[in-house]
Amino acid sequence: MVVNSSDSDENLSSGMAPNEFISTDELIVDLDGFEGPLDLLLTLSRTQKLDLMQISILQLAEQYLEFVEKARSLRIELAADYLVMAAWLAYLKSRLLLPPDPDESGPTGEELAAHLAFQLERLQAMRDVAAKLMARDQLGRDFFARGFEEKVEKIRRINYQASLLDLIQAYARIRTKDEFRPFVMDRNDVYTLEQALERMRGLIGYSIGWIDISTFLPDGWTSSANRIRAATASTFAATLELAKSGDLELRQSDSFGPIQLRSKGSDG
Amino acid sequence: MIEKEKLTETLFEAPPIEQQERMVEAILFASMEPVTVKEIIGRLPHGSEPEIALKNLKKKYESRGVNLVKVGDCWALRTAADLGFLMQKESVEVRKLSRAAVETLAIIAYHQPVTRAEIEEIRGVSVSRGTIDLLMDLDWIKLGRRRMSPGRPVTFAVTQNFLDHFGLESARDLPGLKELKSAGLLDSRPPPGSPELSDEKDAENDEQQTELFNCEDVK
Amino acid sequence: MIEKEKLTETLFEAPPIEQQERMVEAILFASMEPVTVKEIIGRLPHGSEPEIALKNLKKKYESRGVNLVKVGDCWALRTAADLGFLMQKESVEVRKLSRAAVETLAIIAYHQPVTRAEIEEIRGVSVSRGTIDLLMDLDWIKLGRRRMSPGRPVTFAVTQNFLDHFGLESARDLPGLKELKSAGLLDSRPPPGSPELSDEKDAENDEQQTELFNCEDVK
Repeated sequence: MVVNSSDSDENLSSGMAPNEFISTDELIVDLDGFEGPLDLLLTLSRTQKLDLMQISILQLAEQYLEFVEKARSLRIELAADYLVMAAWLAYLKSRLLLPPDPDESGPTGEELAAHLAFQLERLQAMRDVAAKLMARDQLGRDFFARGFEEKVEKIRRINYQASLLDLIQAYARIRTKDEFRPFVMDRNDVYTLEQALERMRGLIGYSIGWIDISTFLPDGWTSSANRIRAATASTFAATLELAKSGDLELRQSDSFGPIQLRSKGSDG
Repeated sequence: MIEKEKLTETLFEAPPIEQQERMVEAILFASMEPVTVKEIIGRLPHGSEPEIALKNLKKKYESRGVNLVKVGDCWALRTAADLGFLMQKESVEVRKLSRAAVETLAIIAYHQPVTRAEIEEIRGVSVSRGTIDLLMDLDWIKLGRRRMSPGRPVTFAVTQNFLDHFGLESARDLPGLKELKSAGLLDSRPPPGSPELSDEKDAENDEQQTELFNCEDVK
Repeated sequence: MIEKEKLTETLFEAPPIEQQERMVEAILFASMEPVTVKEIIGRLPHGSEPEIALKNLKKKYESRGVNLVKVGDCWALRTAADLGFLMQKESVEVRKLSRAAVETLAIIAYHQPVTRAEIEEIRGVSVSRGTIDLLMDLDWIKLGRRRMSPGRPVTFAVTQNFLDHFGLESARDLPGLKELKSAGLLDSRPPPGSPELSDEKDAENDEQQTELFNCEDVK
């Protein structure tokens, strides 16, 4: 892999037999056929009729530079990357020919040459396997898939879900919905002001002198405390109403004492 | 050309029958449509006898997952009819049962055997055909015996599959209203003085419930 | 329903292996595309072992006109390659690929996952957008994961369809892969004088190659 300098020297000293090269003219005619400078280098390297691992990079550089020179003389415009490669190869050539400068750092000429050799070998390897790949039996050319697809039927199944709780709650909901009714106050124990007024108006005409308010409570409203309270409150409110309208008079001897009333129309 | 073909015919023997079988097999497999015997002959090397190859192949594929079938004048490889179910790709979508369906199901479960008219009376709305069909499809309800009343209406009852699905041993395991209440599943407070609904219902449905699910039986 | 499925799972044993073979055969026959083992499992009755069925089937089809081949994670039935001459009718005119496309494809296959810059370095020319597009259109290459290097460049890798087209069981079976690897020609060797970047890339590349096709793993 490593292209050592002695190899290069040897190749250089032996000179380049012109008949070993593909003619530069030939290459220039085919210029459009090259996929870049690396491809051209690979083609040039083949003229050395050597294993890629043993090619002389120096010789290759010379060949390439000669090619570029020829193209220039023919006023063929080379793409920039060909010229970049030419410059790099000229540099490489000088590094390979001149004794190494101890002050200069960076890769040696041999290292650079080795890398170029590696690149060429790798590109060649890729081309070889690409050819092998394309030579394989191919689907639709050498072997075949099933001619027609048997339709795979798509079935959408719906999985209905309900839990026991859902079921029970649904039943409970149905069985209890009749039990709901709009909200109303239960009025069993309510003696309204209207009721009291009506009763008082009917009774007051017959009263003579001062009478305790409790005697005006309606029948049947003295059985429970709730009913007494409701009836008393409404009856009292009714007497206030009647006193206001001048139908009767009220009196109370002292705080929390009995409330007495009499008709305004009666004397006494 | 004719000369050459004749030569081929006479110089080269037809491939051995096993090889012909392979060829016919490959042709049938790759063809987009069923293939006529004539076409097979046209594609096989001269002197081949596709009829024999087809017969042999048919026999070989007889017990396989793929069969060689004759379609009119043509031959084709087809998946075995009994494996058609493999050609279906199921996608399952989970969906909640509709309120109408759950309620109908609940009434059937609690009151079975129950007629459609009774379900409607209890729900207060009519029961759609679709709801009954769906519950039938799900194999959760089935037809019970006809009611011995005018019109002899059909009744509905729940199935074993229903019991399996809801993890019940029998419809009697369904909790009664009283239990629902004590479990806090009923949050309605009946007005004072109104009789317990369950009692009333119990009496009304006595006959049926004794048979199918007596709430009082529930431990 | 769920309950029922569970029951099926536990109550019924997987079908006998011969029956499983028939089923796998039918599934593979019906499909033009390679089928993943996962999909086969999904379509077989619970508890089936398609791996065994596939192994048996592969053997049975070995000498037939149709072969069972493995393509990546998938399996497919394909006509035997030696019978291709019978199939002129089915053969599709494959577009002749340009040299650039063929080389790019090969580089991607052998170096995957590989960045565009790496492809360009190997070929010594820039890769045209059209070449990548064409290979993508053919569904032979796909985008791989991004490289963990500055710029996080995308990588390319070959597809299942590539393997299917070239009759490869896996990318490890690429012709000459082992030789290339042992010759060091699949190493990403940066040009001398750019050490920092290279180290990082090398380490990462190593890992990827081991993962994607470790030749040593192939039995």
